[in-house]
Amino acid sequence: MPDKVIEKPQTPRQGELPFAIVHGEAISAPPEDLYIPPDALEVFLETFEGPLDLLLYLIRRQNLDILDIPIAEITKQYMNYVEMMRNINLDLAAEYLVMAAMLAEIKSRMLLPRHEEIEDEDDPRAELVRRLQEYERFKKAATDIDELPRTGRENYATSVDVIREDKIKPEPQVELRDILMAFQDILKQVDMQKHHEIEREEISIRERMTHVLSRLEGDNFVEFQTLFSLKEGRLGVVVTLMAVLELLKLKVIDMVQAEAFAPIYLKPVSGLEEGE
Amino acid sequence: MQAEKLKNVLEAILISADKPLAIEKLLGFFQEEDLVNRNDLKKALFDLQQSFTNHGFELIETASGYRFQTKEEYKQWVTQHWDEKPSKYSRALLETLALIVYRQPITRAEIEDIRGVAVSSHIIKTLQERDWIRIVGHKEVPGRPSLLGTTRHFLDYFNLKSLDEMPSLSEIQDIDKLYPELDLKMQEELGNIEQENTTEDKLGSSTISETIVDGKEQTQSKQD
Amino acid sequence: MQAEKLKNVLEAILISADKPLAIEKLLGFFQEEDLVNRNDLKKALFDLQQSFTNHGFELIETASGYRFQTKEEYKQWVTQHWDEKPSKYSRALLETLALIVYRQPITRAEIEDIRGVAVSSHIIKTLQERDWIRIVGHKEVPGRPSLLGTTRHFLDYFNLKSLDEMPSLSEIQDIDKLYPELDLKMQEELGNIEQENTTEDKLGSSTISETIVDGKEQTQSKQD
Repeated sequence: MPDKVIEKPQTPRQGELPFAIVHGEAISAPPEDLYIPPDALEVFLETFEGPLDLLLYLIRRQNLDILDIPIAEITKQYMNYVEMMRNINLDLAAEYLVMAAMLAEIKSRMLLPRHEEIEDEDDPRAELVRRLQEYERFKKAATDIDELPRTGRENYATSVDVIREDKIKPEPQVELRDILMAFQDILKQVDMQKHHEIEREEISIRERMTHVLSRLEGDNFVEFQTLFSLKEGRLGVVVTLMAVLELLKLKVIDMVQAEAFAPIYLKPVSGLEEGE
Repeated sequence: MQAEKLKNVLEAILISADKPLAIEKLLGFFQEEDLVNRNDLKKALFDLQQSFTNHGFELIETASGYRFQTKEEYKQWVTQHWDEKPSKYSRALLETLALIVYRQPITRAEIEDIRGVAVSSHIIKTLQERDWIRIVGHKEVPGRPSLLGTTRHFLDYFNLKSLDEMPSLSEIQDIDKLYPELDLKMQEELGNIEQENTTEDKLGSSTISETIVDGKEQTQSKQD
Repeated sequence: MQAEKLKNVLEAILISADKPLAIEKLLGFFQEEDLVNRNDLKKALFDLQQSFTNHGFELIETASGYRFQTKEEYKQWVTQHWDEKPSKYSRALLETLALIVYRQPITRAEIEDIRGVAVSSHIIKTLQERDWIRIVGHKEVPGRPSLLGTTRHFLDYFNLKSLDEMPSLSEIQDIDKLYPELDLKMQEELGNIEQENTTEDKLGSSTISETIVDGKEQTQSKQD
């Protein structure tokens, strides 16, 4: 594949020759070109839900009848898009290439002379038309569903104070292993995905991070040293230190020291305005 | 129980409920000595619905029962309780949902076939966690893929009593009409497809039948 | 705004509010073009209060503002909302909790990132109301999202002295060894959970009905 960025489709080289023959009619005018500024292209392409969607767009944009698609033209335009996507190294879903192959095949079959005497010759476009129509009706159905009034957008649940007898609403019981199993499931899912970052890590540091943060609640300066407790021994001190470092790395807390050897203070980065 | 009191008790129950309540459930709120039967309830619910027509909220009936909710015409004010805008769903999610609604029970592969692109796992997961869709069975083909269908909660969420109330699917135009010269065999096949489509589109009952539409075969029968 | 419409808008706002709203707050719901002033509001609120005297619920004024509440005289019926047996937490809630336990302090966006789906506000609210999680700080990125962590109450509930006592990740990888005696029972339950919520599990018949709750939203996963 050539590396150059195609900003405009190349003009057809056939010159005055018919551009395509569709239904026995020669079409000599090339289609309206489909210039799109390259930087807009990426955004633009993200709006397509796949090859069928792109094809529909091409057809609808030109007010073409879905039942009478000028295959040669549409194929050419489609290929231009696909080419552009490849040129800007867009992650091109394989489906787009499959469609390109299908279009090319239909096109070549349409260009073949028709044998009138062969009775059971299908219009090679029929299958494509069927798929486009089928897709389009669900595209429409999706819009319809989106327009249905729904809870939390058009209608809202009522919420009133309830005067009731003294009874406590029973809460669901959870056991520790429910949480473990849930976490195990997450790990499995993450495993199956790529390399999501759940590395092994000491949970105690995580917990200590929460502790340190609670100590800093209310926008107070807290002296660094007061976070450590000798009773916890060496391990405890290390865990606290690592928790503080981790919080600094996450930019959740700040460390302040007025001058060398002065006490070091910690504070939340810009205060907890809303708190809880 | 007097009709007037029954109406008030029902109001109090329904306005404080966090989910729609069906008549059966509502009956369970009453003791024997309340002397309330099904018909009393029905009548009271009907009266209640009538009495709230000119209010800021209304009593509606959805798939799982009766619930009070604010009226659509006041959404611009009500929505200001919350900082976040109501969630918007992607086209991919809505198209996937549409296929499950109108073509249930359907497998993921069948959805991909019609949409022409892969369906991401996170869309299926989101729909399941919203409790709009669920696995209703498995298709007896290699791999036994899950068959997906909608839930009652989906209907509640969209203010529907049953799937019948969904907007109907648009018609498919017939390619034959434009090209009468096309061969017979194709007409037959297209005819079949149409027939199948219309029967599916009715969505008669919400009971999911075991009939499985094999979209894949339809698609490929035309390949040569 | 016409008096009648204003009354309805106010009704809609107040019936969907989760806390009392003072006149000042209520004024904030209106735009300039709504042409609503303090006096209009007061009058409308007064009318509203009058109009609900014969209903199952009423509009009351508390120290912090106006609030609809169910009437005392109907409490014996209303209370029965809470007679239901406790339901189960959803898979989504447990996974969210697990991530907060093992990855704290963590933002909601980070949870969503790992799980691949949006975390509903309900879940966070439910966990906060149970006093198992709380906001421990804010992350200094645009939007200053809250960082979530577990509470002392969480440890108490699970009889832990500290989070150190939670099994480590490597132990989790081999959960069966941790609870060999639970093996059988757990597999059963795992099966159930998967059938309800997640993607692939064989679900021979589609008859499993289980009520899943995350907090307020109670949803039925069965279609009937």
